[in-house]
Amino acid sequence: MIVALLLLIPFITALALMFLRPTQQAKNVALISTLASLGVVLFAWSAYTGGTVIHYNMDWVPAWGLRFVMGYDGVGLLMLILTAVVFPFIIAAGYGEKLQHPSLVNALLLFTQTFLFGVFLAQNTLLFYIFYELSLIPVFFFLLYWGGEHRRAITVKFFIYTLLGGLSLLFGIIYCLGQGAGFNGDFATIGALNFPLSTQIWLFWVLFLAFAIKLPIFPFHSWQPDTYAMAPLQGTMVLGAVMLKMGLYGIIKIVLPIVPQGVIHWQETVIVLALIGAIYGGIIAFRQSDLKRLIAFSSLSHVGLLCAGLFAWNSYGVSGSLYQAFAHALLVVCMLYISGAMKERVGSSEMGAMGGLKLRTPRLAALFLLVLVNAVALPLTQSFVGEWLMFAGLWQVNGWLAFAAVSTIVLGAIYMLFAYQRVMLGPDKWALEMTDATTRDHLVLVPLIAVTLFLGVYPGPILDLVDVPVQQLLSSLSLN
Amino acid sequence: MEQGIITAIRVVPLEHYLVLSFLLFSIGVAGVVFRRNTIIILMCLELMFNSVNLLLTAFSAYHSDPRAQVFVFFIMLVAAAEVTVGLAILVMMKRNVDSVDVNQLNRLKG
Amino acid sequence: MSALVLISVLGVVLLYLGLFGNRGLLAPVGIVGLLAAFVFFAADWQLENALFAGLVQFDTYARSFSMVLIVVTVLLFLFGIDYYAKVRENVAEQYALMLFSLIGGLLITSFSNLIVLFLGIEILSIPLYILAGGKRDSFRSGEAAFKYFVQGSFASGFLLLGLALLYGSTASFDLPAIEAHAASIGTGTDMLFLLGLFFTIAGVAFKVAAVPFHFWSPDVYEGAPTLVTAFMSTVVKTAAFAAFYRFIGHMQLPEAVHTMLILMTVCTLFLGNIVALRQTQFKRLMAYSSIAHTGFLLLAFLGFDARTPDVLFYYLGTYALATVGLFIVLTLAKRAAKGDEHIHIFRGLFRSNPWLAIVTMLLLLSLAGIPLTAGFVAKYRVFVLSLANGYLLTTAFAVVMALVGIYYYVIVIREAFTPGERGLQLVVAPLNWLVISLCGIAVVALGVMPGLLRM
Amino acid sequence: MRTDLLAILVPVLPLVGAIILASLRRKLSANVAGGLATALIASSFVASVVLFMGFDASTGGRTVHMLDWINVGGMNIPLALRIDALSLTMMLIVTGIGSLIHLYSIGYMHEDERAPTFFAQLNLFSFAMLMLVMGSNFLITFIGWEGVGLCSYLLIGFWYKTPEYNYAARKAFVMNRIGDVGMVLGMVLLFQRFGTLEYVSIMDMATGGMNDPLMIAATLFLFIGATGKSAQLPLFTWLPDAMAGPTPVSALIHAATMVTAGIFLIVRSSVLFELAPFTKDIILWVGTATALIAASVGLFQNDIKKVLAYSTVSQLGYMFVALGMGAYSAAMFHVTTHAFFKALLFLGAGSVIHALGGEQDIRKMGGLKGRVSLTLTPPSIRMDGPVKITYITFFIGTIAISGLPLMSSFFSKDLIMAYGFQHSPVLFGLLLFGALLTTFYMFRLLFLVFYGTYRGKAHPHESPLTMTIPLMVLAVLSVVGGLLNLPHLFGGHEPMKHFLETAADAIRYEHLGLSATTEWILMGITTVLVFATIAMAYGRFAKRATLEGAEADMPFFKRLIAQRWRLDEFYAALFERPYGWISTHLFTTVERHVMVPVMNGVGAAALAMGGVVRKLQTGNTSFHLLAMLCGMIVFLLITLMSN
Repeated sequence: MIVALLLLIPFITALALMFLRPTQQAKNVALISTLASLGVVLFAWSAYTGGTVIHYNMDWVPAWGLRFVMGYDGVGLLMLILTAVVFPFIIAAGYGEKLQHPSLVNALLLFTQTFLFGVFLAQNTLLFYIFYELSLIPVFFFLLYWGGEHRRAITVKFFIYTLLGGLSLLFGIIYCLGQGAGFNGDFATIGALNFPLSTQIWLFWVLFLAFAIKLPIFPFHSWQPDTYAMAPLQGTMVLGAVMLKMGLYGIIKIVLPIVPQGVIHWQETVIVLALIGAIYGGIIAFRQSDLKRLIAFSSLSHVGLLCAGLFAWNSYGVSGSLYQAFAHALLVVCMLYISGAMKERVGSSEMGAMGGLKLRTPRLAALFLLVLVNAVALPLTQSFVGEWLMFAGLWQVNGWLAFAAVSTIVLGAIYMLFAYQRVMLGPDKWALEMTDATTRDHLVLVPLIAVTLFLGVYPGPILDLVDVPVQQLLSSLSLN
Repeated sequence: MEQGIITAIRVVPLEHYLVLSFLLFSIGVAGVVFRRNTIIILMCLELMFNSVNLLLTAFSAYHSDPRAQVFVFFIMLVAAAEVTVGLAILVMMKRNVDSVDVNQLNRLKG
Repeated sequence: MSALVLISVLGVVLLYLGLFGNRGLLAPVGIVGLLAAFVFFAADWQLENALFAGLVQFDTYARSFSMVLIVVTVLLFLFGIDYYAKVRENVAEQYALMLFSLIGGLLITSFSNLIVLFLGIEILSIPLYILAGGKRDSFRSGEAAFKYFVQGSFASGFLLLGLALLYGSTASFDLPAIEAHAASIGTGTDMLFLLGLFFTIAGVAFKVAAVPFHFWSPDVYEGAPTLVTAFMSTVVKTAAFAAFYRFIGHMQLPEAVHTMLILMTVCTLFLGNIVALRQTQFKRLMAYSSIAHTGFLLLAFLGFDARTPDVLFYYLGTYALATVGLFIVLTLAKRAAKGDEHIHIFRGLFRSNPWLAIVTMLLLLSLAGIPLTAGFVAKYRVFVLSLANGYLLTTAFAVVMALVGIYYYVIVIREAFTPGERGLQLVVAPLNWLVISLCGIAVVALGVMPGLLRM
Repeated sequence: MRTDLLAILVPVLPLVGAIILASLRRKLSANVAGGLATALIASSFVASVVLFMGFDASTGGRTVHMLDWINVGGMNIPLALRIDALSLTMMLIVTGIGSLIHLYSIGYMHEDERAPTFFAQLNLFSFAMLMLVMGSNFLITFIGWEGVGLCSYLLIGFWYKTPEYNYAARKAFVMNRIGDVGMVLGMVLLFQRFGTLEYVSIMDMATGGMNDPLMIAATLFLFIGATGKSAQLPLFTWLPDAMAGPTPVSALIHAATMVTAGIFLIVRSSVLFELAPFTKDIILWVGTATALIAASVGLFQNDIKKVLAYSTVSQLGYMFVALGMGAYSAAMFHVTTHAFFKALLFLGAGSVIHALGGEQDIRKMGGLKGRVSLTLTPPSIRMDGPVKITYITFFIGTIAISGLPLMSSFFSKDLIMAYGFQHSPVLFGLLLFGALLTTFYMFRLLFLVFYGTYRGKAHPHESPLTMTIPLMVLAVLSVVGGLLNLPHLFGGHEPMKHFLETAADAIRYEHLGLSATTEWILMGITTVLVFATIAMAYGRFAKRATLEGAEADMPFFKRLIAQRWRLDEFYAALFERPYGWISTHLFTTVERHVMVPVMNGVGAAALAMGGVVRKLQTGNTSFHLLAMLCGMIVFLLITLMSN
């Protein structure tokens, strides 16, 4: 029931928007729909008692190994919550954007949400893959049609690059399906696969590539900054807040179970790459003049940390990484929203065109500051909990890696504070007339900030959610 | 099929038929590939077909099995049909480029 | 039997209709006749009836492919009504020739004797030579016809040689006998047989436009009238593949031939996709993409096992559907663009005809093999097959090529959805709408419920 | 439990204040806001006092558990407070001096339109600082640790229109962050080692091997954190710049409380440091170096607040020296007295600046004390200076810091120096030298500001009561502060030491083994030299009407010192500029010319390949036939070969 609702609410709304084109009401409709799904997810959360909840388990085309299995466990639920929480705000952010064909925009966003739900609900590798690719399609059109300059080239580049990973994932999945060994593609039976190390060593990259690109981690990131900078605000939000979490989820659900030895074999390599990315992005972000590009690189930095934490592959690292994933989603939405709000007022997201705006928009400045506090992961904000856990996890792997990881807190402080200064502080250079934070701004930012702070002081709810599954995952794998 | 002919055919060892028809076939192929005059190309195609006919006949004689010869007739039929079509196309080509050079027609490429 | 006769007669009838100049009836009659034939096939579904003293064997395999061929032809006829609306003369002949060619197709999907294979291929081809030259006043059309003819007969020459050699080594034209012989050889070598096999395969490979026998297809596709191109890339391709598999499917091939097939697959995949990257003429693009798809189908050949025919059937069926739809869209766009075939003619389609653009997108995505379209399932099944039979690297290569393929389809989609620009206003006749939307819906439906299309 | 509730109230009250003020910052007037803020912090002072009264040292302390914070996969870190001698001491200092400074700020900030924001941040700071000192485990301390860092950032950059101030603020935060890396790693390491971060449990578990490398590493990491927060070498350059903030901020954050967090942290985990003598030595010498370098710089500063800033750094150096010698109580003692007199001095300076309408350059001051005449009948001191109270209190502060006999610093600093002598006479010498430098520049400051003739333009006026009352209170404290830990020599029995023992075991083992005579002698030497120094300073500066010229015509070494040993330039050249350069070029070069091109290159290569291969399709029939034939032959050969 829950599964059906989650898939149908956004999907049907999207179809309705596409056919009826209620230009005026589009945003409201979409907002209501997302809130509805949020309600459903929260209900699911309240009803969740642990373990894996399977709602559908049926053959699709048995002869061809296609199965339709849907449900969720703690991790999946976390991702569902994340998606459901973030989307209303993404829709709301649309109120500030003056995009043409609002009904189409929101329809596309809702399609994306549908497929994202699908990804996090799928309990079968192939089903996962299908939704994984599908979620790309609406985003592709969104970026193509409403993106900034060079959109045609960048969008295709982004699409193809992501699909490169996707196809390699497909290849890996099919390979596993071909192995028999009681593996019918379901996550439940994934443990049956027990490849020899030699296989795992190459199969790891075949499977991991997709997620490495999606996240992205260091050498595979070059699609990301341009795409983030070019994409329309909401598109960037979807990409940065939710879509890259698919990568994380996929690693946990597919890579770790299928090729555990492979993961151990490549663990340090991946962590090193991820941390290189974290530092690389952190350093580059410092001198970026475009707010959105800066956010892109900062996101690169954060994600590098996420990936490293995940591959620490112990309970602290993994749960920390998952928790941080949640934090990062909210953070990205907040930061992008602020960049959007700034663009609304200044007319561009170039920080050169800003400065001294605190004088004009003190409220907005205060909100920005609160977001910043979360971004640099000060204690009692959500990010700190995640980062602390990841540091603890990484240390168990290797002290130097932990050192590298921790050093990012300095980089983060450097670029965030510099950005804040360039936007808000200093003399009021331009003396632009502008309105302070509107009700909408408050409605979007305050709840998000409240959540981040609350979960920073009391992370229990989320941590409990992931704790058990992570323990099970690790124990089950350490057996292999 | 009359025994006499078969024996007559079988006087020559099969290999010879093979070689001969291969030669004929190769000549046909060479003609098709290297000549530029369409009419000659048509003739060379015929040559290819007929070399195969020869081969088939020989085989049928050695297998003492008439089906191959039936097939030969079919092939002749088909060849005839092809040539008709071919000539028609040739006429059209002549009309279009006023030449029977194969390589006159090369607007479609890449 | 009845179906074959019916269709042949139908052809003649159409010719007479053309003679007495009531062109309005042509397509309807043809469609009715074909549907009747379809019913005949559907009627005696299960039973295995051998025709012409066992030269032709209408088993499930043959019958399912035949039905697909007929359905696709019906779709093309439906499209033809609008397509030939302007044309004054020789319309009846065009329809009739398509029917005759179809018969050839039916024969080679069902042959169990190599003579029939040869005849079928010729019956399939000769009308096509004429059809390709259908536009008498068009230079390109003529060139296409010519090239197709020359290269086609050249290839059938080799086909014949192959058949002859096979006969020489097995003393029979009957498929079972030949398969038996192949089995009897086992690991040993029989030069004649090997050569025969090789040349026969070469001859058939020409029909499916596998590298290096592909040279005709881009030129012919581009030159021939669009409807004929559509016919070639759907009916002919399907029939040829059906024949191809029928020929080698149950034969225990010598290793050498296997190696050759792998080589052929790789080359086809590579050339088709790579060159398609650089195509700007839509029809030519489709030609190369069809070569690329040939590659994927050959990949399915490599792993012979029980699933292969079904996979081929699904792949070809869905491919045909998507292609027909796209060629119709192309025709409309081309008309609006005064005969231009450059992919720019799709620019801004979304602004001018949103729904058409969306269907086009679906069809292209299906060809590209994006999930929830039939194309994805088709590719997926091919990969499953080849991986299950252990062609790891070949499949990996194919996957990379699939990515390349996605690129050039996406480029077309990008044209259609390029923002800001209002494209040409396409006028879509109701019948065309019917066909296009049928294709679109089918492609998605078969992607969501792949079980629907199986033999 | 009442005490628990009280304990929780102590930090929560200022937090509430911060939230209220922040949200109503546009509604409230400066005075209301100030009043509210002061009331709240004062009430948590009262609460602390109550707790202190009700505290039974013999129990060693109690832990107040608020809620589970991070609890996952075997890691359980609660939000809990620790009430024991150490935290109580710090709480009293923080809330006590905090209240005074809040009160002072009412007067100091009453003209600033963003006063409510100021008080909100000041309250927030108090909350963070209290969390820091009250935390029951490292991570809670770290909450406060980062919190104070944030507030310090906000308050330094309070007047955000001036780019330099923002730069100073950022500098402070980033340098603290660099320290925090050490802090975090230290915590992670300790967690690895002990599986918990609770101070109590760790201190119990931490036993056994001296100089266990892991322990050395952990302590070093913590010390790095401390150097950041407490402005020690090499991370102290942010503190002088931090004077950009409003003076009360400098007094509270950058003199009395925040900068002592490092010392607090080390005393907190003193047991660990006892196990790592290696680290202690490092601390000792870093402290000494800092003390001397900072003091030397202080000699040539012309900004009244900068002088005080450097003196703060140098005093902190003394505290670290004490820590390095394991004289934890001495360190805490000096922390306390330093809090008194340094706050006093800063507030005094603030009052002066206020009096002169924002003038901070001592070259533009002088003669502020006016004429002082002494009458015997009736015995009284008559002064006609504009800023009497300020003068007197500042004077007291100066002699207090210089350690004139019976002043607070006389006890605290001499204690440290005594330990120093016990450690090695050389160290004593260095410390003594530092002390004399302190005396010299402090009196230089005093004389230049209040003596001689007035060199400025503005019309001085005494500050309002809200500002002067704190001055007087602090003045008293600075005088009597020594009593808190009166040594046996003077008939005391070091109450503070014995009180702190209950919280930090390590203190039990510290012992000053000098004979009474030695101590007397040391004191004697010190006192004599101090007076000599004062005389010297008097001779040089008291009568001055003008000052020595610019740095330019100084001898090299002198100039080097005057230019703060050129440390800022050094760091700028070594870190800041390269970092910017790297940041730019990573983007323009690596990202733009390697990463992206490589990605695009693959696609381009494919396209190029297509361009080549398509050449095969010449459209020339003969060629096609030939190609077909050749292809076929190739295939045939391959087939035959593989057969």
